[in-house]
Amino acid sequence: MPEFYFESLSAFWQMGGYALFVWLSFGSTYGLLFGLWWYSQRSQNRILQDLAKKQSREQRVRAQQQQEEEANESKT
Amino acid sequence: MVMFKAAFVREWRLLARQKADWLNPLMFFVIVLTLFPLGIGAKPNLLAEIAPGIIWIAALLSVLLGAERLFKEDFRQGTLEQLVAADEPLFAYVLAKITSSWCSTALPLLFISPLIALLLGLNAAAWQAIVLSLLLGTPLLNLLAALGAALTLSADKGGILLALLILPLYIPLLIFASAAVDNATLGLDYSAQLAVLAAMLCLAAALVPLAVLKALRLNVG
Amino acid sequence: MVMFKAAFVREWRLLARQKADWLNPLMFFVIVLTLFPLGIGAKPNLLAEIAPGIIWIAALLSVLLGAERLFKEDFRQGTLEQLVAADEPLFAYVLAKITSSWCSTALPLLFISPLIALLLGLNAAAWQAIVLSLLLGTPLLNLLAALGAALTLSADKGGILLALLILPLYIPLLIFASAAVDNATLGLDYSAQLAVLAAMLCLAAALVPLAVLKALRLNVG
Amino acid sequence: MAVFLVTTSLLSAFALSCVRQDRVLFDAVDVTLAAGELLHISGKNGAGKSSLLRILAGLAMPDEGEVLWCGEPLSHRQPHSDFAQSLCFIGHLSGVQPQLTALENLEFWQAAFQLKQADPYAVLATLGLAGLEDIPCQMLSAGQQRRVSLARLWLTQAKLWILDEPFTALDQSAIKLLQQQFKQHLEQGGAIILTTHQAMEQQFPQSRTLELVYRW
Amino acid sequence: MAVFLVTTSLLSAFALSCVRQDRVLFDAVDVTLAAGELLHISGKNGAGKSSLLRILAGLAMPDEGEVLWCGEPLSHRQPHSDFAQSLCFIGHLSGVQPQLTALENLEFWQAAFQLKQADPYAVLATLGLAGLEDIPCQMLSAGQQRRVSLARLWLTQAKLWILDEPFTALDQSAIKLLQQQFKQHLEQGGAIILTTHQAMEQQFPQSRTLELVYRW
Amino acid sequence: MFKWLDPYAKPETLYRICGLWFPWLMTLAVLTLLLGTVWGLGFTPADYQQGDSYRIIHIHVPAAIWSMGAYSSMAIAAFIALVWQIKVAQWAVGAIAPIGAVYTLIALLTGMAWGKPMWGTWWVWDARLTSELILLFLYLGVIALSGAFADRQMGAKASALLAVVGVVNLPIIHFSVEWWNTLHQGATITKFAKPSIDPSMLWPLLLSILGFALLLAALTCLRLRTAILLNEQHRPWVRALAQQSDQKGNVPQTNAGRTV
Ligand code: HEM
Ligand SMILES: Nc1ncnc2c1ncn2[C@@H]1O[C@H](COP(=O)(O)OP(=O)(O)OP(=O)(O)O)[C@@H](O)[C@H]1O
Ligand SMILES: Nc1ncnc2c1ncn2[C@@H]1O[C@H](COP(=O)(O)OP(=O)(O)OP(=O)(O)O)[C@@H](O)[C@H]1O
Ligand SMILES: [Mg+2]
Ligand SMILES: [Mg+2]
Repeated sequence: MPEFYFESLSAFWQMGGYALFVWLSFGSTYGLLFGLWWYSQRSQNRILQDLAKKQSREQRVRAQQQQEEEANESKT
Repeated sequence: MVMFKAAFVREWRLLARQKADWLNPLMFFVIVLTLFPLGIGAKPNLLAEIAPGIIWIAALLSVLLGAERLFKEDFRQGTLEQLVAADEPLFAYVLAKITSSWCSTALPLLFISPLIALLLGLNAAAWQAIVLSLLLGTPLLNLLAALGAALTLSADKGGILLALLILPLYIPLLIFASAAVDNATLGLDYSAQLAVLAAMLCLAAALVPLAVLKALRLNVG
Repeated sequence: MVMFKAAFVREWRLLARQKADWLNPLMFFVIVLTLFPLGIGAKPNLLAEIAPGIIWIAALLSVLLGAERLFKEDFRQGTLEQLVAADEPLFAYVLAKITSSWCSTALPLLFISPLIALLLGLNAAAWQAIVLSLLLGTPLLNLLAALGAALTLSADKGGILLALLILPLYIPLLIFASAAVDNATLGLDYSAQLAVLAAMLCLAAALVPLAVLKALRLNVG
Repeated sequence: MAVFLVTTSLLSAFALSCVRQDRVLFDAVDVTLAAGELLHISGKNGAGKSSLLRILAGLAMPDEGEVLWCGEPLSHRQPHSDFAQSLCFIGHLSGVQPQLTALENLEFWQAAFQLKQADPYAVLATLGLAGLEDIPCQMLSAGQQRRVSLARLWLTQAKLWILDEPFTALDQSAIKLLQQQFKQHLEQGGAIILTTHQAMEQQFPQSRTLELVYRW
Repeated sequence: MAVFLVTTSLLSAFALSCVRQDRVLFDAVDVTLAAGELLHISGKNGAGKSSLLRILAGLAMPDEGEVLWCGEPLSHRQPHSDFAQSLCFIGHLSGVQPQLTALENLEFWQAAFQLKQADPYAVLATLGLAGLEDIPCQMLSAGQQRRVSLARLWLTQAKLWILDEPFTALDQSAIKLLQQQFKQHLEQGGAIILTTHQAMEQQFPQSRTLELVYRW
Repeated sequence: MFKWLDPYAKPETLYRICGLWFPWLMTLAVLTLLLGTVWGLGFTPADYQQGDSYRIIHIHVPAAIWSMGAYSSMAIAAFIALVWQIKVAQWAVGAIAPIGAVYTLIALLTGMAWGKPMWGTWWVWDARLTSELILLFLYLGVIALSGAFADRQMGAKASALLAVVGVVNLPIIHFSVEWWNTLHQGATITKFAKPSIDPSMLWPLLLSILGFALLLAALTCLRLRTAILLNEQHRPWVRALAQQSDQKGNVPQTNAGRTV
């Protein structure tokens, strides 16, 4: 079992003087990965909802068309 | 004013139709910049020396590539002739076109300028000069491009003729703008160059829209 | 073959319709070249150093500016869908388009190359290298531009998207061609680079027309 | 007497002639149009109908003659004149931006041509475009695009409509709808000038035909 | 039995369906067309007529179903097959290059579509374009441009014509002319598929109508 | 020959399979990545030359490797789509491209952050760096093209074609850049120092590489599911799915409903 390499937690944060670079890379990496996952997940969640909305719109249009046809028929 | 807003919103929508579209000018700019090290050689001091020229040439290109289409589509679809017939909205429409084309081609360059400075190895002072000169110079560039686009509207000759019309007008701008950045790299004062740029911009802003209007009327009639 | 000739004649007529049109790419090329000394500063040794890169970037630009219109008009007017429906003439049509666009944008550059060498202070050996590399490289450039134009045909996004697609593909060409000219300036042998250019050209000539065909069919369908 | 004529008519034109490519298309054409009138300009292909419409709309200048709006010559008019605001011109080209949706196109026209601020959804539904309001127009069929363009006629407050072949690409039901709209506009004191190669089914009370002869 | 059907008909299609923008335009449409037949596809704006024509012309793939030419499926066809050579397709767009003259356009089509090497002047004169042969087409009127495009029908040797609203912008005399040409083509054993919103005056002996219903 | 693959090319089946795999792949990916990161950051000794900055290797190298891996899998999908006209493969191109682009971006950013302490500059025009940058451009080109069309299917087809063309060009770009750099620049920068890696450093690196691969697979599944739904929305099975989600009350019922 490997051991914790740094003497202290603050030494760990300092990364032997390379804190900026190390944390910058790790931060941006996980930030980007998380963002990608979040974006993909969100679009996956939304799509079914959007489809449902679209279907209800379709029904509205159908209803209106029927109304119009009926109105036309009663005219003639 | 209502018309300006409506026309601006319309342009904006056209741009925003695909979400990733506003990224395109940025990417284009970065790619063009990478062409130079690849073509010329990657010696850092050489790169820094030619950087001002390169940036301004890349800016010119991204404006040029977009300019041809500025009024073309509206001309083809008949929107333009309807606007000319209605007369009043035309001026606001032209202003909105120019403004939005500046926002979409030149503004992104400002945002990406730190990255450019990094890639070409420029210091902070030079970066500042780049931002300032871009801010003053690119509107002028867009004005000239709009004029060229309006003049060549019904000629149907494509981008090359347009480029020929604009490039000579563009040369003074190039000289002063790159001199400003050059001076900044050397740590010299460059406010004189900026003042000249500002003066040219004011002149163009007053005259060019009217000329564009005239050119559009001519091409539709 | 008949079709190739007919399509070529058609392109040629379109070009010749405006008599000054074939001059435009030349003038564009010269103006872009003059922009560099103006933007960068006219130190002769600096200019000679960046000359190979600049020439190739200017060549790229003049091809790029013309590329967007390559198939657009025929797409808009419906000629292209009729050709796709007829199937057989399509290949000859694509070849004629690429050939004629090479003749109109790149061939003039060869004629003007002595002038370029003069402007940029290059010697005879470098001039020879420029001519040879243009001869081998520009057809490749036109092939790539045609591919980009065909891919973005119905996208209607203008030159910037097209440029984004072509530029990365263009980088190997830029590297080898400017290296050839570079070597020539230094008095070194550059046959290796020319051989690579020739190989790339062969590969592209075999594959790109097919890809263009596919892209056109896609965009019409 | 000429003055008297002018004051009663909305639009009038005297002795118009038009030369295109060194060919005289028409010569000494007079047009008068009063409120409530529909003028149908007919003629063969190439007779010069579209050219005449463009002259009447102030888009092109006649080679000879003069167009008067409420008695005032168009050529002398001030910028932003009354004429431009009283005109709704739709030519061969529909003016629909293909990448924008029907709604967005309408919104732009509302600002540009000072249309009524009515509910655009309702107008589009009248035209049978319900459910297609937010699809880029390039994805609509030819006739549907034409319908979008004509939606303007349901919103405009302009008195004079100049329409070049408005029925192209429309199906029979849309043509009927459009003619009803024409009738309503005429009843409200508007005036219409149009060209079409199709027979007009509807009877308009005050309709006249001006025949342009195709001349070589 | 299906085999029998296939062999007698020039073009046939089974169970075609087309989806545009996630909307089913039509579904399970069957088409058969024998030599000498005219098929008129009718329907409201946006019903899917043009989409169907593009599928039948091999320009688009149906989402389901199959188009057969002389019994052979189009999707499996070899490049440069018999089908493409037997087809003359003219869509909503006319295919006229506006900067070239009518003659130059015709010349290009003669090579591209293997038209007859007849005298182009004579054909253009038939279409009422005498004297306008060497003017750039952008300077012709809308109807004249359409005539130039249709001139192909006087020269083509293709058996199957697919025409999308060929009568747009044409005046009555040109429509009559065109219908005569249709008749002649049908008599010679050709076949025509077309759409139009205008009534067909001429009576064709073997004409059928396929009605597409506009579905939301 | 590939008949056994047919059922997997059926969108509905693939949708279900991706749905089954996704949770497992994702959990595994998160676990391996976490383990690899913690191990690499805290439990390995520092490099004797580079100090603690070398720890960036645990994300830089996996991202760089899989940025290329993603491109090859995308190109394979594109090839299948073009040759066999399989729609699912077409959609897979669009699903993988953004993941590949993000991996490439990560390789670039971490490389830059590593280069600053090691080479003293954020960026040099080195062969490897340049070709990675061009790879990013290729990805962005594919993404931009796929979004540039009003017709979604056309965008998918066009970007598949571009991906295939790009893969032909990728080796050419790679070698030309390599060659260009050695010509213009001598060995002014120390080439990538290749310390013979100590096993204690190797294991977390391998774990991270595995983690990035798993994540690539998991995200592809997720995005492919979305793409399938989007493109098959007129099919009965998707409509049924949408209605189910509707009944769950996810969607506010509005009569005006003019926003979709
Ligand atoms: C922006 C800067 C950088 C970029 C774009 C970049 C890109 C790459 C690429 C593409 C690989 C290839 C992986 C493979 O071939 O399998 C790689 C591997 C590697 N990089 Fe970087 N790199 C950058 C900076 C650095 C720096 C500064 C260092 C260290 C000083 C470094 C160390 C390594 C190591 C050790 C490998 C693995 C070597 C191997 O397996 O061949 N990189 N990098
Ligand atoms: N832009 C132009 N430049 C030069 N001449 C033109 C132009 N447009 C039309 N013409 C000429 O003017 C004549 C009349 O054209 P116009 O468009 O007015 O006809 P039209 O009556 O509208 O015909 P159509 O019924 O076909 O629309 C044409 O024969 C053509 O030769
Ligand atoms: N390029 C396209 N992309 C996506 N959808 C389209 C496209 N073209 C048409 N559609 C859709 O398909 C439907 C049918 O279009 P199509 O052009 O086939 O109609 P049409 O019957 O020819 O109508 P018209 O009589 O107006 O010509 C339209 O309602 C439209 O929504
Ligand atoms: Mg007309
Ligand atoms: Mg149609």
